[in-house]
Amino acid sequence: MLRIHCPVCGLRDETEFTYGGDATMRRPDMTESDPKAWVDYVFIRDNPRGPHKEYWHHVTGCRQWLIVKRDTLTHEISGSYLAREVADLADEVAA
Amino acid sequence: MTARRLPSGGRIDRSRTIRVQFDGRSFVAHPGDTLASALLAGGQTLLARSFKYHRPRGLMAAGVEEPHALVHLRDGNRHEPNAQATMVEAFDGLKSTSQNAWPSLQFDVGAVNGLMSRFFGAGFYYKTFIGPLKGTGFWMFWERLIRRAAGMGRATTLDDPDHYEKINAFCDVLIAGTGPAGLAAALAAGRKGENVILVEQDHVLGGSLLNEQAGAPSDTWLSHAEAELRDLPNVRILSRTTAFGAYDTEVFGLVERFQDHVRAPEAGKPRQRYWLVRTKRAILATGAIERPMVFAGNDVPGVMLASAVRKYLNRYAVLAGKNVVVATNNDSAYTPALELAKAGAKVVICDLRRNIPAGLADSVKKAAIDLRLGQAVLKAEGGKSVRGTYIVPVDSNGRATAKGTRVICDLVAVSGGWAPALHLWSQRFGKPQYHASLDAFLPPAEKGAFLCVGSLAGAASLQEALSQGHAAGGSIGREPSLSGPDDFWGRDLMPVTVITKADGSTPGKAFVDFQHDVKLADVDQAYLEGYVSVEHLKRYTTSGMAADQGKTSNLNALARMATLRGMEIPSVGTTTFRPPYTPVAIGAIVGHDHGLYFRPTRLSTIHDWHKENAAEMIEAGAWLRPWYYPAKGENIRGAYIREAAHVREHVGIVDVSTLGKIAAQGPDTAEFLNRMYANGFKTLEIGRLRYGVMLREDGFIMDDGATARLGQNDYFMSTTTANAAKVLAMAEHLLQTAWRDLKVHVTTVTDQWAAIAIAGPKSRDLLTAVTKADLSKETLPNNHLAYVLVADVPCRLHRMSYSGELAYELYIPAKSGRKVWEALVAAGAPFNLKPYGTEAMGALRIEKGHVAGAEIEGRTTMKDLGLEAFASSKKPFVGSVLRKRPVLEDPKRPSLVGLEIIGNTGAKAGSLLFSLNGPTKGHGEGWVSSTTYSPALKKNIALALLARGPARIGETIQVVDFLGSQTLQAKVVSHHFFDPEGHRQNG
Amino acid sequence: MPAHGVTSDGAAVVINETNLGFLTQLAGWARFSEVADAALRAQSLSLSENFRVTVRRGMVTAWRIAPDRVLIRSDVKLSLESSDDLAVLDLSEARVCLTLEGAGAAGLLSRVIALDFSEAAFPVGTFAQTALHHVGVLVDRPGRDQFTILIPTTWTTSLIGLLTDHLARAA
Amino acid sequence: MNHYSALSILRHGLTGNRHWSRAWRDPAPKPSYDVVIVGGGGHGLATAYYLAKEHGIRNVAVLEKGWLGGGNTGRNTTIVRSNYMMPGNTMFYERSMQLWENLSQDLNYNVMISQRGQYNLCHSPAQMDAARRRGNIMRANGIDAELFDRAEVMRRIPYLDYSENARFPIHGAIYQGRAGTARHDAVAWGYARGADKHGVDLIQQCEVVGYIWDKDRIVGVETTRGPIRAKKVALAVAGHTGHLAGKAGLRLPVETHVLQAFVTEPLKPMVDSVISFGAAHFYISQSDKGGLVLGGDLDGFNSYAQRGGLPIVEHTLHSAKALMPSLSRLRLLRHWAGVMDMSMDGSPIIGKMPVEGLWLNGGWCYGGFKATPASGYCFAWTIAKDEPHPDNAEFTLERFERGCQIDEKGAGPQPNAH
Repeated sequence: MLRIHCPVCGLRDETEFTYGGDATMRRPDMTESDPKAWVDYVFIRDNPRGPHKEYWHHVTGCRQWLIVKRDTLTHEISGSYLAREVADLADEVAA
Repeated sequence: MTARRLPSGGRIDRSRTIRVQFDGRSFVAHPGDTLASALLAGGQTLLARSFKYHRPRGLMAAGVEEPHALVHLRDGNRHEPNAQATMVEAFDGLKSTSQNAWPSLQFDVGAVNGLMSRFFGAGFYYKTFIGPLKGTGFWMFWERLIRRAAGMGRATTLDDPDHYEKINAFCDVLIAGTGPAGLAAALAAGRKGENVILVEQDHVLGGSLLNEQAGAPSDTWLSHAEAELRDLPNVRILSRTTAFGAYDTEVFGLVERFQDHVRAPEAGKPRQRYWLVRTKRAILATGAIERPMVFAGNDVPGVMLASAVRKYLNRYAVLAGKNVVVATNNDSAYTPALELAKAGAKVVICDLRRNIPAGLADSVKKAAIDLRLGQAVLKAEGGKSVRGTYIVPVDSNGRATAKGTRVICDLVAVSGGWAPALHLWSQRFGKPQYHASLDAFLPPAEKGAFLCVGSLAGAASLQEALSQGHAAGGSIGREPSLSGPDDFWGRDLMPVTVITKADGSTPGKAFVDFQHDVKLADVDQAYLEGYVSVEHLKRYTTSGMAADQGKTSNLNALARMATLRGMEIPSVGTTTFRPPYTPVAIGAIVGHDHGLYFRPTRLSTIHDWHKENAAEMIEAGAWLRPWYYPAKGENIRGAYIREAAHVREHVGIVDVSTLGKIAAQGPDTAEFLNRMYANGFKTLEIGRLRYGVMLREDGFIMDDGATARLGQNDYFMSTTTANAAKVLAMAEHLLQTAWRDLKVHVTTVTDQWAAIAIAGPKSRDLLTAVTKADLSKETLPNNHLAYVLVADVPCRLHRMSYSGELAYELYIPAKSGRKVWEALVAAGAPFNLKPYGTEAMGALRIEKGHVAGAEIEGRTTMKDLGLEAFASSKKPFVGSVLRKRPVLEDPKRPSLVGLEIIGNTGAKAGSLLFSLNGPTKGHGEGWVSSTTYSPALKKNIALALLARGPARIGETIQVVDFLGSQTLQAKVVSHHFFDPEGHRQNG
Repeated sequence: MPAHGVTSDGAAVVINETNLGFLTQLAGWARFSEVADAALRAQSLSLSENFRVTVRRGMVTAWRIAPDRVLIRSDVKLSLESSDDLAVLDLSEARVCLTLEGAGAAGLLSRVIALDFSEAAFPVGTFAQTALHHVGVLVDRPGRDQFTILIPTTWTTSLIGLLTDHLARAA
Repeated sequence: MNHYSALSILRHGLTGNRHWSRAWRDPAPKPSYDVVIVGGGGHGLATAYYLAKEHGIRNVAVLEKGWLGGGNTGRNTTIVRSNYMMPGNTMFYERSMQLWENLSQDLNYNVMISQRGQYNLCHSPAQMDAARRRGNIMRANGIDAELFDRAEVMRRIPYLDYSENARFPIHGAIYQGRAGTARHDAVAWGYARGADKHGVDLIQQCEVVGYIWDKDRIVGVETTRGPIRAKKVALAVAGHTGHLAGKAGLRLPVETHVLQAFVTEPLKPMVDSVISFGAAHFYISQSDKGGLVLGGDLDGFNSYAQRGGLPIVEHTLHSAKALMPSLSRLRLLRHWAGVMDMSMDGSPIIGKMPVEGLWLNGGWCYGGFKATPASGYCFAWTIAKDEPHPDNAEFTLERFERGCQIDEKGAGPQPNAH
């Protein structure tokens, strides 16, 4: 079981969260009309074996969406942030 | 084998006598005994029959590694198969029986398999029963017989009368094992003030120290250590508890056998407790398990691990045999040998090694033990009990170099070295390191938040184990000091455990995996056939896959394969260990979460009224909803038709509190809704409602519902019951990520509002009477809302219709839901008000052609469901681009139509549609999604998705239910069956 | 209600449903701290920087449940208006208030909630939003052996059932 | 090569089982092949077998980084069934079922197909309707299916919870009698032995680390045992598809997730068919050895660790006891995990990739084991003929941009929901 640090609530069991997938995918602008951009966003994943940035929703806690840095091979978690506070979702958490 | 209880000694309470039963025979025991020690003390040496060959088996071990002695425990609804006799504490009245034997343990017909064993080698099943003909019949015929012969214990199908609990626990350090290293660690960490959870699978603390003779110097230290730990408020000691699994982020699963050592749990006490422990770090002090040797007859009752013989002697005061052959390849068997001699047994030691430490040789000599160096047991003889051994001189590969001698004995005590119990470590981290000098896999002393100490880490002495533990705990206080026997197994071990004749074969069956009856010859055959990787070996021979998960077999199988391949053990590999360490009762993990509490139940605040008024309830996700309110003797069909007809004629109320409700607030809410829904929302005025359709990101329909604008910045969205959580989560996601530019907050208010739909031609009259408000068509047209008082409760009245009737939804502060419902019922009498359930609600919406979950099933588009008119072309919204993908625009896609069924029989939802004279094969041209008898039309009708549907109105098609053997014809019509112009709802 | 009982450790617990009074959520955006603080000051409270500490004065309690949200329980209805910077939402009907009291209260909660209820980890005067049998609840600890739980109204019967099932089995 | 039969067992038994020969050879890799299949699991081995047997393409190597059948082939819950309703799926899985039914004879290797039947329980009228639709599609396609009401289910499997205490009462079930279980390891070994017999080189301990390129065309693979050239490179590496496709510059509609499986201690026969709970993702069957085999949900997050967590252990066991209360006193013996390529619609991808020289078979979600024979059969066809077989024609990579997702559950583009 993962224990995930929620910046609002503290360290919590995975069971309080739902998983939201790859957080590096940038949602196209609402005005984007090219289907390719949307197909990419909705369906295509890098699916890395190793470091991964991903969304978790603290659904039975503060209901904030987090971006969590986790290794998909070791499950080690190296950071978590409020999605809303990350200025550029794709790049900011890279550090 | 002539085991007996010694007149004194041991760690049992001789002041009390209890009785345990095995196969109907009664045995005397004392508190402190296990079932195994009690049976051994009573001379019962035959305890089980093996899995495949039904060979007689007795005790090999005294702990979790016991592969043979699995029994049925208790009876009736507390019956339990596959209990390890070595792990069952004796209690008065304990009942146990043998398993996997017929007609009896003594005379088991299945033993005939043993005679055929040469044909039951590795891979036997893969090569036979293929059958002469095509198909699976031949194999399945044999499979029935094979299944009956396989399996071990018999399970009951009765419900478990006991209860279980889960406890969430948190600590700074979890220590597994209370041998010297674990205790030393706990003392240091406890003194430091850390929150410690100390876990011991036994009912007493001490681990290996308990195998010392009672009164040994370590007893004093043990009692002081325990006393100090029990005084520390920050140390929680869990005995009778097994740490069964180590999981990511330092989470451990423990099972405490809280009340398993008694006949039945005390009133109010759970049988077992499942502890889910989150710790900051873990100290593993789980010890080591002795390795057996592989020689012919190594499974005969009376062939035991030397450490087990010692444990029975010192802890339970049971002398397992009078004439003992000790077979070893290391120092550790000498202590039991000396103690056995002291207890009066005649002892022969055969040690594979040609040289042993001088100290050992001296003490053996003093004890008049017959020591034979460079020799090993080639064969143990006997059937239901060992009668003697054949001892041979061996070379450095364990092969006999000359003829040997026969030694009469009733006990063979074996030590083939030790395997550290690294299961927990391996579960978490995978592959351990092989140490050639110890012929063992060891975890590193430190990895991540895990420290390994004591025998697990290969500690060479009692003092080293204590020092390691003390250091791991934090080195607080004085380091404990104790001296133990100088008999470290790893000091001078000869890494050979397989004893064969000169030609490499064994004079009889030599077992590698005892519980699964895997023989040395099976490993050899697997090698011949190329199943040489450790995983192939394991799977092909089933070695290590029995209920003991290879605790005594893994290394010996691996060693043999390494020999055959001419490789070092680590090159052949090791299997990683999987949780649980020892089997755990399913009930323990489940705790209270079964039966009605399998999942929480969600109830409307009007629920009790429905129950009191005899409603049949139905599950809708987590909710229970009134399905129908049967009159006396009425079935569901009678009830829903009556209820639906009543709504069309008079007025009905239905509890719709389960609808998802979301408060959307903030200055940008209109823009937010505009993006969320396919419809335009910018123009929605305060006090108005609008139906909306919401898509998934991939352009398929996700949900629909009405949104009300309550104020300038204040909107009230409703969703379907099923999708409420999904819609809210998606809105939150978008608002917290891509749409952070929008000043909007969404909050669930599903629980803030109870909701009642009031439908039927008399609904306005009823509501006017109840609210005393002006609800005329002019003041409150369709899709408008008003604030009203019902029974002094301030409510919000939405005028909108799902049934197609003149209808309203009344939103009531939740806690007043029942009060308002009852007020409506009371005031409804003159209007002939009746409640209706979800079945009638479904009938009404089908008549009206509204889609619901059966149509919005995750694969349909707005076009498919005739909702295209709601999609705005003036703005982008979630899914607006992908919904236009080419295949989704194909006019041949199944689209929503109505069906009028010809004849008196209704169609079944899930029936397939075919052209009238076409073949009824393949996927059909569509399917029936929802059906009902329409009381309004006096017809059986249905909603369906039909290829090119709307273009086929007027066509007659076939409706086929293959499963129900029913073929009907239906006329394709518009799905707006009833009042398509909406006169009634707009009236 | 109230339900009296003991845990399987023998420690006593009393479960009771109490009057919630009024529950109001304030939510906002960039100016949330300022606007919410002002609104709270009108109730002689202030906005906590901290997501764990309960702010209580008299009959009014405030929990900072998210960076831009605060939940206020009060005995009288608050007179607050939504604006472009503040969204006010009445949730008085959406939660039921349960109290657990007694030496076994923390032990009972440990059986159903994945939180550390030791005083060090969950001090008196703090709160947490968490899951009780898969349902999101708010747990407040006004005293050592005293917990207040806000449960979404429609789950209440089921969750009380689960809690009392523990006590009944332990009886 | 030994032919397996009762007679051969007898003969070898009488001679001390000392003369068995290898089930397959252990050749060194050749410098080049017509087809290199990456991945020695069930799918890769079956592909090689059918390439050789059906298409006469025998100059084939299967490269396996570990040991044959060491991935999901050996980690699943062994269920075979063909109860799919979406066009594109239905006949594919039925082809698989038909291949299963004669597989032991075809391979001369008993893969222990046990057609003991599978129940999918329904817990609401809506689930019954959905089951009827599925069953009707099966029947209309010539596949066996029956729909049972509650009373019939109770008569057939009386040990489930039919009491007032059941949180989600059983309304009925859809049943496929031809469904059942197979011995998973034997499937890999049987195909391996069959492929080897036809001349395919099975090369273990050979990890592919990259591709050999000729301009923008793949002409071979770089491996830990040296470069191996191939006219066609075919990937069948469940769980690692994204990783290896990535090396070829492909991004896929796939996430890798971990799925656990569970087994109890061995018991005398108790559960005689496969039973799927409808109120939660849970299913149970009993192995021939006697262990009850349990399966549940994905752990739910991207993972390449073959290791699961306690939440799903709990979830699965909760479901087990909810469905069958008497399981309470039985003990869980072991739980383990495999990694799944979860595609965005729950259905697989089999076909030629946009990169020249590369074919791919992946995205099996949890459906991979039952698909093994048809997957190999159709993939071999696709590789041999450069065009898909009609049964895998829908499993394209392009279906996502075209809008024809094959979404058996209707769950949408959320891999952990399939």
